[in-house]
Amino acid sequence: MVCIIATIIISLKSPAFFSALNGQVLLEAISINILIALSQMVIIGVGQMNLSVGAIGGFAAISFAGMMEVWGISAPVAAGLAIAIGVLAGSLNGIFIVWTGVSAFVVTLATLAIFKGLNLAITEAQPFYNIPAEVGAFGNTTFFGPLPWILIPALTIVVCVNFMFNRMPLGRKLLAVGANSHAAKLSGINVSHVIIVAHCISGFLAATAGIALVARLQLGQPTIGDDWLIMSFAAPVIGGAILAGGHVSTVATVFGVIIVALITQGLVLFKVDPYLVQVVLGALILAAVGFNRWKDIQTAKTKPGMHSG
Amino acid sequence: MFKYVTTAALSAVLATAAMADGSKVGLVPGGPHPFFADWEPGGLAAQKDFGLEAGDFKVPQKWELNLQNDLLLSMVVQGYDAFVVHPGDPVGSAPTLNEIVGTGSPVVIASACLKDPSDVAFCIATEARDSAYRGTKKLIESMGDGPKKIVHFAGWLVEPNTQLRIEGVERAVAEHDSVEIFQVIADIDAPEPAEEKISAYMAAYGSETDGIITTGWVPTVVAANALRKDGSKRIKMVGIDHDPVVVQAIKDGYVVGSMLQNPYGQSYIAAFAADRLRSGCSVKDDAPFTAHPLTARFIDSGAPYLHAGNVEDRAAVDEAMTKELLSTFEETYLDC
Amino acid sequence: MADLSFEVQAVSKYFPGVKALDSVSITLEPGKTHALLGENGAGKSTLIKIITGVYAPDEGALHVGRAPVRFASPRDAIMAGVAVVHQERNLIPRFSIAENIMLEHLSDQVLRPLNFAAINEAARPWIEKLGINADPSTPVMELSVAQMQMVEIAKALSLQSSVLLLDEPTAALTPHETVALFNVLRDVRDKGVCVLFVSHKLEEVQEICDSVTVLRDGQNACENLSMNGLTRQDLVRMMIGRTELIAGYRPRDIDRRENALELLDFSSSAGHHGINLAVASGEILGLYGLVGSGRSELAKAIIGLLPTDGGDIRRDGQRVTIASPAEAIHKERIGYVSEDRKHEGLILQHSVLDNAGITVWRRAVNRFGFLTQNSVRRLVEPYLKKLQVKTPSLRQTIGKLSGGNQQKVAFAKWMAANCDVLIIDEPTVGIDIKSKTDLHDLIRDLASSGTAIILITSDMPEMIQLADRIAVMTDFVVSGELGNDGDYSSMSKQIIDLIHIEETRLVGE
Amino acid sequence: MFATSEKYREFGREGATDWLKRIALSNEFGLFALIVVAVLVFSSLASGFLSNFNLYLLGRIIAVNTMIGFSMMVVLVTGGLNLAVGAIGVCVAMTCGWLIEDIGLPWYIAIALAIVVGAGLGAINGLLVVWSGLHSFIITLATMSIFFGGMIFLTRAESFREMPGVFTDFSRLKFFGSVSAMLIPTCIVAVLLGILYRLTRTGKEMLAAGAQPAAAEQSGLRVKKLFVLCHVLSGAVAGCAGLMLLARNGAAIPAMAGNLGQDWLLIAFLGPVLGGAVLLGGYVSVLGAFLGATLVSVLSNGLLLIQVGEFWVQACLGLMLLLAVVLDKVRRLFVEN
Repeated sequence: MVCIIATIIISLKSPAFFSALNGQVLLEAISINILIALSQMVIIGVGQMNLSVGAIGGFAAISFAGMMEVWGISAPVAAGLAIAIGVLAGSLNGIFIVWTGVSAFVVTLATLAIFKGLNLAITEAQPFYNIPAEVGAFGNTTFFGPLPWILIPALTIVVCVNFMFNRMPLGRKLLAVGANSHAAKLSGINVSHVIIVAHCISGFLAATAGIALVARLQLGQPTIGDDWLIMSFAAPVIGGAILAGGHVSTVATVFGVIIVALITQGLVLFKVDPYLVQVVLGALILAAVGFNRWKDIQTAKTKPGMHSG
Repeated sequence: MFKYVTTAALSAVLATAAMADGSKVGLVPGGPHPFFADWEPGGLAAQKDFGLEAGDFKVPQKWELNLQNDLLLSMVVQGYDAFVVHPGDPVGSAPTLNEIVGTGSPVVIASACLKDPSDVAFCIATEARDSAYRGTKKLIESMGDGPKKIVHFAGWLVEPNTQLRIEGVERAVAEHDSVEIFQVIADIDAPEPAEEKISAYMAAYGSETDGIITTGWVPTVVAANALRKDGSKRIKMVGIDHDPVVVQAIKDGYVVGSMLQNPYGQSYIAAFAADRLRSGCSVKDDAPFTAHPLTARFIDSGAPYLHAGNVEDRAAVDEAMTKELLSTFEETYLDC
Repeated sequence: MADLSFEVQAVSKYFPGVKALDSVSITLEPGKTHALLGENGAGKSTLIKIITGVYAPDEGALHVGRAPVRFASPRDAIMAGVAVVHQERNLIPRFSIAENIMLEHLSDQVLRPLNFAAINEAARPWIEKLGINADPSTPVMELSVAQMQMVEIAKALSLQSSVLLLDEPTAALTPHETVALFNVLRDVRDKGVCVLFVSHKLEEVQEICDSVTVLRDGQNACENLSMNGLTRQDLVRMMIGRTELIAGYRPRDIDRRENALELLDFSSSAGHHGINLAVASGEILGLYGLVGSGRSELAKAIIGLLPTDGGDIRRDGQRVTIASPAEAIHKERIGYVSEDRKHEGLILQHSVLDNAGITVWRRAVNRFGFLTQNSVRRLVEPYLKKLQVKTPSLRQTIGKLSGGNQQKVAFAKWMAANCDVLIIDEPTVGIDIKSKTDLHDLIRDLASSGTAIILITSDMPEMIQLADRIAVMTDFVVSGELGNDGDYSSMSKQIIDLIHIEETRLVGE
Repeated sequence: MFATSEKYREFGREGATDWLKRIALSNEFGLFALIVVAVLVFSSLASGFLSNFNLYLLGRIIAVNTMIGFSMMVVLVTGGLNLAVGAIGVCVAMTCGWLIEDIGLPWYIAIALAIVVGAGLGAINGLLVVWSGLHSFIITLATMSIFFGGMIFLTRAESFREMPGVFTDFSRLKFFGSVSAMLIPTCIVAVLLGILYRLTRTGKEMLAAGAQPAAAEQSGLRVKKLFVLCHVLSGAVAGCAGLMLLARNGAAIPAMAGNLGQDWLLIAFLGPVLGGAVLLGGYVSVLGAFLGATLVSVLSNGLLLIQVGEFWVQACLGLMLLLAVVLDKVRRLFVEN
C-alpha cells in the first residue's frame, strides 16, 4: 500500500522514474537488500537477533573475491566455498548460543567482532581487485530489458524462504520455536537443532548477499557488510515482523525493502539537499510505519473484538 | 605493492645525519582504508633509510575517533616516541595529540591537517579544497565549451575535508558561467550506499549530465565502474586517488583523470621529520609554510594530476615528488 | 493404541537440600482413568515432570507395558507413547488449530512440503469430537480460552498414545465444556488408554476417575486405590491429613441503604449495554457467566482500562469518571484482582515484596522521598502473614512460588491497597484446596470488614458459598439477579436457567 | 500460625551461606572475577598495563563507555531500546558548543541547557513510542536519522571548537597520578541510578512497568508516563556521555560518534547486557553495566598493549568475549553444584 503511494508520488514528480534503466537500478538495489533482510528475518523468526549478518556477509564476500584472486579458483567454486564459509559461520553462532545458553545478542556481538576481525586480518583493509569479468557481468547485466540477472538468485531465495516458512516442516518449526520455545520443546521439536539450522540459513543468506555485492561492485571490498545491521532489521520490522519472534512475513519484508529502496531513490531523484537527506529519510520511515500502523488500527476497529473471561 | 627505492646516495647522506639511537616511530591512520596501503611501505622505507628503531604502521580497528585515540595512547605506553598521524578528526584529535606531544613525543600530521591551535609540529598533505578546485578545472577543461551540467559525488559530510571539497568544486564552477552543479550527493563513502545512490542518479539524470567530479575514494571507484558500464565515454569524469579501478579506467579512457595525494611520500617524509624532531631538531620559526584553511603550518606535498598521459608511470610521478621534497626538507623546515 | 500399562516404581527425586519425591509408585492400567491428587508441594508436579521426561528420576524406574524405559527428554516420552495436556498454555498462537494439533507430527517429514489440506482433514475428527466450534484453519489466537484448552487436549489425543496425562484440564472450562471433555475422556479410556487425571476439583475426580493415587509430602498417601466407596472426605483426609471444613453460605448483615459502587445504564466499547448493578459496603455480589460473556471486560471498563460508552458509574452515590486504573485505585479506591495472574496480576520475574508492594509505593515513600525496603515491608508484611504466604524470603522471585501462594500475594497486594471496592476475578482457578479455603475465608473477612466485593467466578459451588446476591451475565448484558438462599441445587438450577433463557432469547432473535 | 515449617522460618532473613552463594552466583561477581583474570593476564604480558599513565587512560575509557551503557540501560528497563543514543549524545554536545561559542553563555549554564535538550529529544522518542504503539526499535531508528540529520543541517557539519579550558582541563585531570577525573560524573550518575532503582518509587515503578506492563497498569501505575520518563532519562544520560566526549575532544564535533552516532551502539548494548540486563525489560543492574563496560574496556586496552597485531585486535576481542561467556557458564555450573 505504502509502496504504491510512494511509487505514484515519485513518478508524478519525476518522470525519469519509469525509465528502463531506473527500473534496473531499483531492482538491483532491492535484490541485494532482500537477501540481507531475509538473513535477519530468519533469526527474528526464532525470536533472536543476529548482529553478525554484516560481518558474515563481508567475510564471505572477501573470501569469494580472495579465493578467485589469490588461488585462482573459478567463480562458481569460489562462490560455493564462500557460501560454505557463511553457513559455517552461522552454525558457529547457533552452536554457541545453544551450548552456552547465553542470549544470541551477546554471542553474535562477539562473533561480529571475530568475523570482522578475520576479514581485516586477511585483507589488511585492502580490497581484492581482480574480479573475473563474468562475475562483474553477472552483477551488472540484464535480460528482458530492465531485469538484472542478480534478481534471479534473489527471487529464487525469496520464493524458497517464503515456501519454507509457510509450507515446510522446518519453517513451521522455526516459527513454533520463536513463538513459544517451551511449547515447541514439549511438542517434541528439537529446539537446539532448529536454532542452529536457523543460524545456518541466516549465514547462507548473508553470504549470498556478500557474493552478490562483490559481483555488483566488481570489487572484494573489506567494508562490505559494515552498514547492513540497521537495514537488516528495518525492512522486516517495517514489514511487520515481531521482534519477540514467531511471526515473520517474507512478502511483507520484501515490501519493507522496496519501501526503503524507493525512499533512497526518491531522495536522489528529488535532489534533496545533501545536508537534509538523513532528516527526510528518518521522517519517511516514520511515516511509512506510522501509516501501516494506522491502517492496522482501522481494520481492527471494523472487525469485532475477541472476548474472553 | 609499489616499490619505491630511494637512491643509495641519498640514504647514505641521511644515515650519517641521523642520530645513533633511532626513534620508535608509529604511523597511525584514522582507520582501515585502502588509501593507507602505501603508508606501510612508506614507514618501513623510512625505517630502513633513516635508521629508525621502528617505523610501524598501526591501524585502528574501525574509523572511530575514540578507537584511534585509544590506540595512540596505548602506543605511548608501549614506548613509541614519535608519531605520524592521520587524525580521525581535524578538531577532535587535537587534545589527544597535544597530550602525546606533552609526553615529549613529536607528532607530525600526514595526508590531512589538524585545525589550529594545536601542539603538533606541522602537517604534510594535499590541500583538499585546492585539489578539488583544480580537479574541477580539469574536468571543465575536458568537457569543452557550451553549457554543461556536472554532478559532485562526495564522501561523509561529517568529515571536514568533504566541506572543503564541496567549496573547492563550487569555486571552480563559479568561474565558468556556462557550467552548473546539477546535484551534490554526499555521505556515500561506503560501497553499498555509493552503489545505490550513484546508480539511481545515473539512471535518472545520466542523460542530462555532462561531467562527474568525485572527491571521495569509494564514490570515485563506483562512479568509474558506472561509466565503464555505460561505455559511451560521453560523460567526462575527474576523480580522486589511485585505486586500481580508477587507474585502469584512466588507461581505458573512461575517466579523464584523478587528483593524487601521494600517501607514500607523505608518510615517508613525515616519518623522517618525526624522527628528526625527536632527535632534537625543531621547526624553523620562519619556515615557508603554505596557506591552508585549517592551519598555518602546512606543507603541500602536491596533488599531481594523473591522466592518460602519465598514467603508465604513476609510481615515478609520486617518487619524483617525494625525492624533490625530501632533498630540501631539512634545510627548509627544520633547525637542527 | 496398544493396551499397555504404565508403571512408576519407587521413584525418588532429589533437589539441592530437598527430597522432592520419596519412593513414589503409581500404576496406570489400560482402560482406566486414574486420578493423581495432592496439595501444592506434595510432589505432584515433580512426578508429572518425571513421567513427561522433563526430569530423570534419581532412583526407581518407569515401565511401559512391563518394559523399563528411560526418558532423556520430552521427545522420548512422546515417542514412548506418553501424551500430556499441560497446565500452562502450550500453543503457537499464530498457527491454525489443525497445525497446533498436528505439531508433533511435523517432525515426521523433513523435506516434504506440508499439505495443509491433509493436516486440516487429519485434525478435523478431533476438533469435532471435542466440540471446538471452529474451522481447522482458524489461528489459535482467535479462539476463546476454553477453545484453546480443547485444542490442547485434542493435540494430546491426536498422538494416539498409550498414556494420556491431563494436568488441570478443566481450569478454563465451563461446566458445559467439562461435560463434553469427560465424554471424550470416557471414550478414550474405553479404547484401552491409560488416562491420568490431575485436578484440584474433587467433584470432577469423583465423577470421572476409576482409581486414585494421593501424594503427601513427597510420599504415597495411597497407591492405586479404587474410587469405589471413597468419599470426598476420604480423599481430602489423605491429601491434607485431616478433614476439610466447608463453610456453607451464611447470610450477612448488610446496610443496603447506600451503594458503594453502582452502575446505571452502563455501556462500554467492549459491547456492554444497559447494565445496572449495585454493590453495598460489606456485600459480596457474585457475577456469574460463561467464558466470553463479558464479565472480565466489565471489570476492566469499570477501572478505566476499556473506554466507557455511556451511562453512569456512581461511587458512594457520587457520579464519577474513571480514566485509568491509577485513578480507580488512588482516587476511587476500586481494585481489580485479575483472573490472568501471570500477565495481569503479577510480575512473575520480580520478588514477592515488589509484587505485594506495588500498590502501596505511593504511601511508602519516606520523608526524604525515598522508598526503602523496610517501609514497604511494614505496609505489606501483615497481609502476607495473615494470608500465610509460604515463601523462603520476601526477595524470592514470585514465579517460583506455587499457584496458591502467588494468588495469595496478589490478594495481599490488593488488601494493602486499602480499596473500598474490590472486583475479584476467578480467584481460585488451579489452586489447591487449602489455599482455596484460605482465600474464601479471606473474601468473607474482607466483606465483613466493610469492603464491597464483586466476585466473578465460573465455579458454581464457590459462587453459592460466598455471594450474597448473584447477577448472571450473558453476552455482555445482565440477564438477571438472584438472592442467595445457600441451597446449591436450587441456586445452580436458577442460574443455569437464567443463562439458558437468555440464550434461547438470543437464538430466537 | 505463620511459621508452618522449618523451611519458611522468617521472611527476608537468609543464612550466611545462602548469601555467599547468591553473591557467587550473581552476574556482577562473575564479571568482577573475569576483570581480575584479565588484569592479571595483561599485566603479566604487557609491562605498561599497570603503569600510572595506562590506568589513567583506562579510567577515562571506562568512564565514557559506562556512561554510554547507562544511556541504553535505562531504556532496556522498558523492554525497548534506544538506537538514537549516539545521535542524541552528539546533538547535546553540539548544542552545548553552540550555546558557548555562538550565544556566549557560561559553560555551566550551557551544560545544563544542553542536557535539557537531550532529555527533550528523549521525550520525543518516548512520546512517539507511546503514542504510536510501535516498537521502540523502529521509532528510534527513524529518530536517529532525524536527530542526526537535523544537527548536520543546522550546523552544516561544522565543529564548535572555541570551548573554555575547563573542558579539556577536566578531561586531563587526574588524582593520585592514575585516576581520571572523568570517572566522577560517571560515578555520580551510577549512584543516582542506583538510588533511583533501589530507593525511589519512580525507579521501582519503571522496573515493574517494564517487566509486565499489563500487570503494572492494573496495579495503578501510569505505564505510558513511565516509559516516556525512561526515554527522557536515556536522552539526558546520553547527553552526559556526549558532554564527556566533548570534554575529551576539547570541541563539539559532529563526527564524535560516527555517522548517525552509530559508533556508540555496540558499546551501549555491550555493557548493560554483559551486566545482566534483560532485553525483555524489567531488570537492570547498575553495577553490572559498569563492570560490563569495564571488562570490555580492559580487554580492548590490554589487547592493544600486548601487541597482537592491530588487524587481529578485533578478532581477539570477539574471541575473548566468547571466552568470557563460556567461563561465566562454567562458573555458574561450578557454584550451583
